[in-house]
Amino acid sequence: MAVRCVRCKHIMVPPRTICPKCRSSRVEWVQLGTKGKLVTYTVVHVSPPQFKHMAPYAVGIVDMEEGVKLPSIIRTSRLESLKIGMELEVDFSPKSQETSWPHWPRYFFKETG
Amino acid sequence: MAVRCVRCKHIMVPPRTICPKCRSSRVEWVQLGTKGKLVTYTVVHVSPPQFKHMAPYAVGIVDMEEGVKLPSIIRTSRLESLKIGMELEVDFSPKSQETSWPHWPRYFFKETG
Amino acid sequence: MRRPRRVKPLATIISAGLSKFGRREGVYARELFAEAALEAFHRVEELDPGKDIKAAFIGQMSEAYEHQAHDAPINASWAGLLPAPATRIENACASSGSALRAGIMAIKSGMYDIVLVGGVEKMTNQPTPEVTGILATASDYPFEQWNGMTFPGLFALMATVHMHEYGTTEEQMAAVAVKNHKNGALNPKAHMQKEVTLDEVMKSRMVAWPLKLYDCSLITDGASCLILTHPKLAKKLSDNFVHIIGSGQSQDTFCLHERDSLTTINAAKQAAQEAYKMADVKAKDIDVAEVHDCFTIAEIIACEDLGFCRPGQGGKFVESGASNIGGTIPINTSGGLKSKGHPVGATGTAQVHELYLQLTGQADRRQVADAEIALAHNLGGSGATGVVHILRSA
Amino acid sequence: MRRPRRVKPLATIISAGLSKFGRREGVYARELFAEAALEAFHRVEELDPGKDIKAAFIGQMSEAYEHQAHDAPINASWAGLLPAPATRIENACASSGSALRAGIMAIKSGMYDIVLVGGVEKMTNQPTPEVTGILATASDYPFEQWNGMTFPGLFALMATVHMHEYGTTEEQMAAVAVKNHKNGALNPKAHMQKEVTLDEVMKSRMVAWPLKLYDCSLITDGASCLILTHPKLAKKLSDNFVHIIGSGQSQDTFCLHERDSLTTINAAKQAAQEAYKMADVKAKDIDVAEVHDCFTIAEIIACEDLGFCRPGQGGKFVESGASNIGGTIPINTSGGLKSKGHPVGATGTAQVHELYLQLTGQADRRQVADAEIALAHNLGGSGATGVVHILRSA
Ligand SMILES: [Zn+2]
Ligand SMILES: [Zn+2]
Repeated sequence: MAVRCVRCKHIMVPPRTICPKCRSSRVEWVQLGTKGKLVTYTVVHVSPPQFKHMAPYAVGIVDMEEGVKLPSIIRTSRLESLKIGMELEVDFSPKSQETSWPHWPRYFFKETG
Repeated sequence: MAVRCVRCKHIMVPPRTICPKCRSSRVEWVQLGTKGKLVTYTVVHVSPPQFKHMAPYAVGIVDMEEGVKLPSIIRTSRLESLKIGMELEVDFSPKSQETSWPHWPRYFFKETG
Repeated sequence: MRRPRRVKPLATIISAGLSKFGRREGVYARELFAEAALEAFHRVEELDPGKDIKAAFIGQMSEAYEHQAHDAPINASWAGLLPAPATRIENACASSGSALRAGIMAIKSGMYDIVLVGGVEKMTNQPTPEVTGILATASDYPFEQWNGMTFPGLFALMATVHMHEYGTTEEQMAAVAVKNHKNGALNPKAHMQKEVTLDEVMKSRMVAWPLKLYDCSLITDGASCLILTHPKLAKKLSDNFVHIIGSGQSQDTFCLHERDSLTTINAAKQAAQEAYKMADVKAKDIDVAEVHDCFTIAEIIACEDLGFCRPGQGGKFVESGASNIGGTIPINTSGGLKSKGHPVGATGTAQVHELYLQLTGQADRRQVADAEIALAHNLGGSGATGVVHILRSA
Repeated sequence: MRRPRRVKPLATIISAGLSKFGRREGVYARELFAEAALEAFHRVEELDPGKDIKAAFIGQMSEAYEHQAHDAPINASWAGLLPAPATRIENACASSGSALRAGIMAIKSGMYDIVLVGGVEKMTNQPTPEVTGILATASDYPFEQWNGMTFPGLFALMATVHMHEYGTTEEQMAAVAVKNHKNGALNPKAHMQKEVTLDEVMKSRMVAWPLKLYDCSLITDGASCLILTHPKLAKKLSDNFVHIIGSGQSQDTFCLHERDSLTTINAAKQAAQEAYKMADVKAKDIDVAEVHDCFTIAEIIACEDLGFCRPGQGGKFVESGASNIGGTIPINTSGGLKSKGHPVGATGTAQVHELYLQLTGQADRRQVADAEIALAHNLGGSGATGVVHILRSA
């Protein structure tokens, strides 16, 4: 899901072949944990056609325990309960059937507990 | 269907607002005739999705009596009879039902007679 | 006030043109571009554009609106330029900001002595969801588009943090809209020449919380252009010219989640530092500015990044009236992207068009008194690209 | 042989990189670009790319392949360049030819001392009819696309007249394919490293009469890049550098039907005249050339436009073997667009990459003996844009 620079240990999401911090091209795959904190969020009301069936939906940026951040859709039935700093966990369960989007590991976040 | 520069009489297809020959911005609409000669042609076998139902089809450039040239689909049942210099006439009859293409006067050419 | 040292200009703008901005139904991008170019040509009667203009650099964001790539030669030839080479420059919403830089380099390199730079976008022939999708192509496909992020969404992510960290309010963002619509109402070329009240902004429908419809710039058709030359040649060709004395462009990470801070746009801050240094001026020397208010929060952040106010104070700054026409540093006198409109590829040089009018005393009811030094701030995407130009009256 | 006067270089190429060309499944454009950039970086160990490279200009034709506009900052940051500003240049198939010119102007203007130029296209994730449609966006929408014209179709319209006026034969066109596939078979980076026979070309399926499948360049994924600097700095940074001594770009009418002649591509002819004049060389001084063989007829016309043979004689020229490796002027030693492949945005700088190898003696089994002066010929669309560069060994 992420790669780490062998030289300077910088973690990169999206994964890339040259480290933007130290320009090394030696990188290795790392597995991230499942928990993180919400850094920021919004609720999208006007969406592109592909996401129209979900609107309004929440998206945000999640700070993972490894210090790397991930953009994500936040699955919640209570949009008004979203708060900066709240704890979230990864949710891999497929609920929609996008087909024309890239072959990338699909993930979401949801409230913990 | 075409515009003519008021200053230098240059005829422009596509119609435009500044004459590329004398840079005048005074232009007027002109009606072209219906007949012309084939300048060049090809028969398209591999087409974009919108034209797939027509392939193979002929396209060419037609030199009109006014000295202006037009690109066009050439409607003919005998693709092998196409020849540089052959006489063609305009054919406005709608035979297909493109909808997503621009609102432009739609024309074709066909063999005279 | 300290008089800045008069540095040698990078290039000189001898004319500027702008199409009418708005919903221009039945008009192609190329026709909009010709409209802007014709206006620019009429300001410099001594010029024979088709002969004298030696190259063109034209910003345009998307091939999708008109199913047309390779548009620069079309736009240029529609403006009567042939065989002058035309090149399309694309950096999303900073396309024509970058095109202006290409033009400056063309002049400064000595390879050409007169060039046209500009930009165009014809957006309204697509419905809003499709436009939202086309604009989203300027954000990262696998990570941002795929996670349902839209452009209002990306800027909303910044707004949420700005509110949380600095106490910026939705009313302060709305104040940007109110100010810019007030300015736009004075601009006959603006898309929406209509004032709005704070209440109307606050009650407009939600697009991406906390951004509402009136926090967002308009989907607009339009074109803009500038004619550049050497400072020496300028005097011979025009009575109304302004000098470009600073130009900066910088880049930040493409995705928001890769950035250390979401309350500043580093690419723009660095571009400004570069431009200020080149021009040898400071923020307080700027008399008038056009900043990239694609969303109201973006103008608030821009005022901080450019040094017009301290970090976090952008909301209070606009509320104070300092950026009104008549304030200490009038911002977006044209109406900005908010009210003049945001035909993506045209925006960068449209901003400079307004500043050209201001510095040559041709801004009519929007005129800022005694404006001598002006700044244009243009963003690409969610701030991966930042372009800043500084102009000086002749 | 007359020794051309050694003019002052416009800029100097200190390194070049090329990704493997081909069907690169599961690889994004940005990864292809990083692959090309890494190769270029490895040639100049003294350079710290992220620190020393001050700007990037990257050609890319279409946002449609990967639903991604504003790609230059992505590609550049994937290559480790940040905060160096990156700008996308789009002139259809001449995108990176124009990007190279932007880089030259950046260096010559003194605004930057080291820049990266390049191009990339990731095409094979779309099926052929869709690619045909995407490529067609580089032709005129209301007049050419709407009339069912495709790119093979547009070049076929030229071929038909060339055959009619000069007696050019389908076999002569096929000879271009045979030669270029023979060269491509010697290039480990080429998409199709396979020789073809005249008979195979002649019997391949019709695409747009008289052009058959083997008359057409390949749909390919790939990236290319060059590192440019001032001639003076070059010596300090690299042992293998070549000078750019001529650069021309010109424009013709966008649509074919507006042109006076269909047997010549005026934009390329004018660009060549400009470049020849700047470089103070003539056609007969060229030792090796890469020309834009998007279709076999295009190479025939290019040889005439560049003055390698007389108008109408391009068919006989290739048949004579003059343009083989070992002939009087080897053309498309890389395999050309025909066999190396044509990832649209990457093509212009990929041509120059091959010439960089030739002029620095690194072209391996394709090496042209004693090559000192080289020419790259790059077309945009059906010839609305023509870009020509002339290089000289150091
Ligand atoms: Zn590292
Ligand atoms: Zn005229």
